[in-house]
Amino acid sequence: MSFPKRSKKIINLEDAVKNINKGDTIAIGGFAIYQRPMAFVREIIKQKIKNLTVIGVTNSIESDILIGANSLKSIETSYVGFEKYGLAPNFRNYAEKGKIKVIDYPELICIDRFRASQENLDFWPAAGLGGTDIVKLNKNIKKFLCPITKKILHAVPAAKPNVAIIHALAADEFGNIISPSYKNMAQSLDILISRSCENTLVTVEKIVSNNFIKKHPNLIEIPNHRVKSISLAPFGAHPTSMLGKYSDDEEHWNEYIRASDNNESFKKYINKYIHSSKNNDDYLNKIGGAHLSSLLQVDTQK
Amino acid sequence: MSFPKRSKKIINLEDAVKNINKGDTIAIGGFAIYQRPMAFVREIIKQKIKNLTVIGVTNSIESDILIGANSLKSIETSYVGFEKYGLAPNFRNYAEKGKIKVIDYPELICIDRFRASQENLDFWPAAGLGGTDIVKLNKNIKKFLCPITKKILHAVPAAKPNVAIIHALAADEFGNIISPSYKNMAQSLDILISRSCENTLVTVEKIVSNNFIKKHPNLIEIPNHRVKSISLAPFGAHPTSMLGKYSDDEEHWNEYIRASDNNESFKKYINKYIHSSKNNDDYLNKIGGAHLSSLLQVDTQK
Amino acid sequence: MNIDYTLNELIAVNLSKEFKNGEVGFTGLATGGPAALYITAIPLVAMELARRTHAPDLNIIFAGWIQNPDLSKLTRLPNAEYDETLRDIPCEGQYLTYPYQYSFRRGSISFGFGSGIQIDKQGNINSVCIGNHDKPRVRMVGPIFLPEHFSMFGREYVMMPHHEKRAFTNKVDYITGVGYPDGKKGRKKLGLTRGGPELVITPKCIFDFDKIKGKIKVRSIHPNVSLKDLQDSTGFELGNLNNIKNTKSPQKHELKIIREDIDPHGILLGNN
Amino acid sequence: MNIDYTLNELIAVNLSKEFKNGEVGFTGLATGGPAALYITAIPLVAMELARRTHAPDLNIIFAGWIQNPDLSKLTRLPNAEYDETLRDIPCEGQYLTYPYQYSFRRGSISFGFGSGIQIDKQGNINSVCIGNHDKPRVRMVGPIFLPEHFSMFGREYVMMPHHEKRAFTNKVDYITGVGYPDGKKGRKKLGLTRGGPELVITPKCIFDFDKIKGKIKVRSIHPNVSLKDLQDSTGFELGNLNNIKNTKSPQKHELKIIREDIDPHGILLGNN
Repeated sequence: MSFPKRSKKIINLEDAVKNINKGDTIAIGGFAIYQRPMAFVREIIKQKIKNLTVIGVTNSIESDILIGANSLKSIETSYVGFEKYGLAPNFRNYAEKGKIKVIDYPELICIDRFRASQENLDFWPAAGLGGTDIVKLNKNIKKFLCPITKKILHAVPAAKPNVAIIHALAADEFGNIISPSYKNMAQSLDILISRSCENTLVTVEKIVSNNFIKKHPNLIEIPNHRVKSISLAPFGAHPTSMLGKYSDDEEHWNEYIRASDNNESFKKYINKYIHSSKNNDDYLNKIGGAHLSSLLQVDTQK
Repeated sequence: MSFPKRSKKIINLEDAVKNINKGDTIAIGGFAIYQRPMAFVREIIKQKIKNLTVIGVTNSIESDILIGANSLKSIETSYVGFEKYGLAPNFRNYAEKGKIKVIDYPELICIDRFRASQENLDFWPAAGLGGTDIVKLNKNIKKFLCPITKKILHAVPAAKPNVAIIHALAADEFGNIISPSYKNMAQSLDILISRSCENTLVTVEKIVSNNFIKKHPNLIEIPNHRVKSISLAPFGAHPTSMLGKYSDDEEHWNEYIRASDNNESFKKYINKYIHSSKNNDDYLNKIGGAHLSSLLQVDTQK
Repeated sequence: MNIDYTLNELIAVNLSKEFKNGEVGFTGLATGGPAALYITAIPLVAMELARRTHAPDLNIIFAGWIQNPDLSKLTRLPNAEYDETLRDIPCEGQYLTYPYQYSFRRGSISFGFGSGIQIDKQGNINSVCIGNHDKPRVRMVGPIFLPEHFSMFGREYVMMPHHEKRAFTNKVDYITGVGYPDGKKGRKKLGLTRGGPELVITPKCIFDFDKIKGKIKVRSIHPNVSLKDLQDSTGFELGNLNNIKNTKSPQKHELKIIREDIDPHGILLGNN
Repeated sequence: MNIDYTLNELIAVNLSKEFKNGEVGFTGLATGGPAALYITAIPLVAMELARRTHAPDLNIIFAGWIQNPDLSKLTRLPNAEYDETLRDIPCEGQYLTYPYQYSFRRGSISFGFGSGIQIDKQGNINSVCIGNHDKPRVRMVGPIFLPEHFSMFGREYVMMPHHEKRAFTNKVDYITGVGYPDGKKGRKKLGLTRGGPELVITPKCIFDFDKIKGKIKVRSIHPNVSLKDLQDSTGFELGNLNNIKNTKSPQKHELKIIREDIDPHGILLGNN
């Protein structure tokens, strides 16, 4: 007997990015300088989607590059910086010129905002915000009293992203995503945001068989029904790292930072790596096979 | 140079139980019929500690035996039952006679109550409770409106246990607890309640070296500073199961259920296995070496 | 042409037509023969049948944590949530942190299956007690996950293994899950913005709801059940049933899929 | 007897005496030499010294997720939170689900170490911007974890690598973490029931607070720093400093533990 076929969720990165509309509020997976869906972000820039808002936790190059490409109107986060690589140059420059709206939240509260969305709450009850300028400058945070003890709390608005974008290890063609069992913040937050939004777009290092998924069912923390599309993008987090798979590309980070020194050099950078690259494969060829190989890690930890 | 020595947290089970006082509110680890700290519970009965309140999620024999031994005054939970072994006989009998106070909460909300305690909130915001008798009969649940959208919510009180009791795989002498990386609800809830209470008393199958801990640091989800005491209790979950280590003891469950048929036979059971047992080793000898061996599992999943 | 089928097959086939492609169906795990059959086994067969007919992208969540199990690898109906049987069944995902990290509350679950000791005309369900709560005539296990089934799932199929007067009552003794008091409007007033009971399925009939009036009604009566038998087994007035249709019989190819592909050894639906 | 020691050693030894046995100390990870030295390296040495003198049960949390690392296995000061260096260092626990599942909010952390671009007389700290928020003269990284440091940790040690007028100000341009506006009473009124800055440590002095009045004050001045230098480097009035004591010099055995046991290769405190 022949049965109807399951739908495949694999689409080209180019088509995946068409799910993002001008003015959208997006959550971008990863954490700080780790495991950012950079191939996806580059394609957003290539398609010149503008007026976006990033809702984040700790942000770095994935937002800085969008800022430098004039794609962001605002960012809500606890941090924009490059950790060991210093301050985020475009973020700083645009913020100081008043060209981007920055809404500050504490780090844990940024995570809570996604937890609220995950659980279908419109707010999260936060203690410890009283007296800060975080509250004073943000009309969307409402003071309220604990309904039981009358202690002072603040209701922080849920994240409510329109679209979530994450980069993951692997997926089958139906959209079941493999997360490593040894996780850190980047993967934990990816899982969280996939549960906070009905439009989760995923890039993966590898497409694996459904049998591979069935061999590792305990690694499926993002099941197919939380995923809208899968796009293949090897080294899709470059120049950020993917712990256990590849290190961050220090050389490229420095090239980026040098390019961010002024408008002209940044335009040149964007042009070279994004607008004049046909696709992710083309980008990877520009980075170079030998150089990419040098970033690969050895990982025996599952 | 000689340095001061770290304190050890290992104490006898008998001494550990002395941390429980008459009238305490206790959280008991495990889930339904899985991985219950039964050796600890038996010692509570042996020491005749009374008037306790159990705050739980889904409860079974660990509470039913305390009820039958007249140790519980009330229980707050979503479920008391034996799953495949049917209804919980002492719970049902005492409840129908009005001899135990039962406060009903939905399963997820029971977990939320511990999350509230974990995060130092006095309440948890719950949607979906309107119209149920859960709310109607419970004066501690307060209706309130979302401070942002004015949607109807209910504030459910935090769990706030005085003491938490869990049974775990292993610990070092300083109190760092090993949780398996392949976890299910029992272990997840154990971790949660250890973070909801400053008096967490732990029994373990095995004491391991600090070097063993250092070899598996990613398995330490309950660090020493969340633990008040460690007591060795092999097969400490018997007759409940410890997935990957031993199965539940069907024969003993049935013996327990038969014994619960009337007061006299239950007293006999308690007397045989608890009051006339010197300690956990003595109990295990009564169960028998061959019988315990037959429960051991093969587990290649880490 | 008369096709031979069992009551379980009749229910499974009718249920299967309720599910849309791409939905997510949730089963918990009950124990004891009749409850397990009605809230676990029949729903699993119904969902698997939907996958093999009109809904290939339907996701099955089994025992609350196993996604899309390979049912052909079952050697018996599991009777424990966390033992080797479920840990080791081939599947597409294990929700190990279920349920507190998961987005069930966001609407991940399209529909679920639940049961209780009483259900009333408004669709309220009771799994807690008969009589006064603090000294009940009968105490049951408690609310468990039913309040969530009735408020955060997209819709609930109430599966009642016994159709008896005392179970189908004017008003339940304890409301564990809320039906339609004053209809959908009434739910909204209580803060219940989604979900609620969709069908009530029994060995004698299928009920659905007038969601505006907030009233249960017979949608179809199973073949070979008399109107008198149905009313006599029900604790509330069913009204005029003269125009009620029979529950639709399974088609030959549907039975073939169940018997040959989904449940060849009769582990789920039995061989009755 | 005159013992030779560095400024870093002076600070580390004085800090170490602040910690009680059984406490839990939290360090994040900063980058750039001076910040990393002050909020990561010096605190690690201070805590390790406390463990080896009076507080063997002190727990160290490193980079927010590594419990009790074996510091002797460090070959360099890690400059990334999630790379191989930290993943592979021998330790007693890795808080992989940090921070959202952890009970920091319940009071698990006794004390932490933080820094900012400005601190004021009330102990408020700023890590966000100088000037108007929406078009600032200088925009920094953001609040990060500082609001939590200043409200949910038991107490905070503010570590300022540069003691300059513009950093020690009458009023910070942006309050990221709250000090003592109107003292402890004022904190309570804001809903802040625990925590707050305990000491502010700089290359020139150690400040503490009059927590009733809510005012910073000099607790001790480092040897070889003049009163004039201290006042000239500080943006607010220090008052009469004539009776201020010198910061206590390290003891020989303390330096020996640091130099021989904790940091034999000068990876943490450098060889200066």
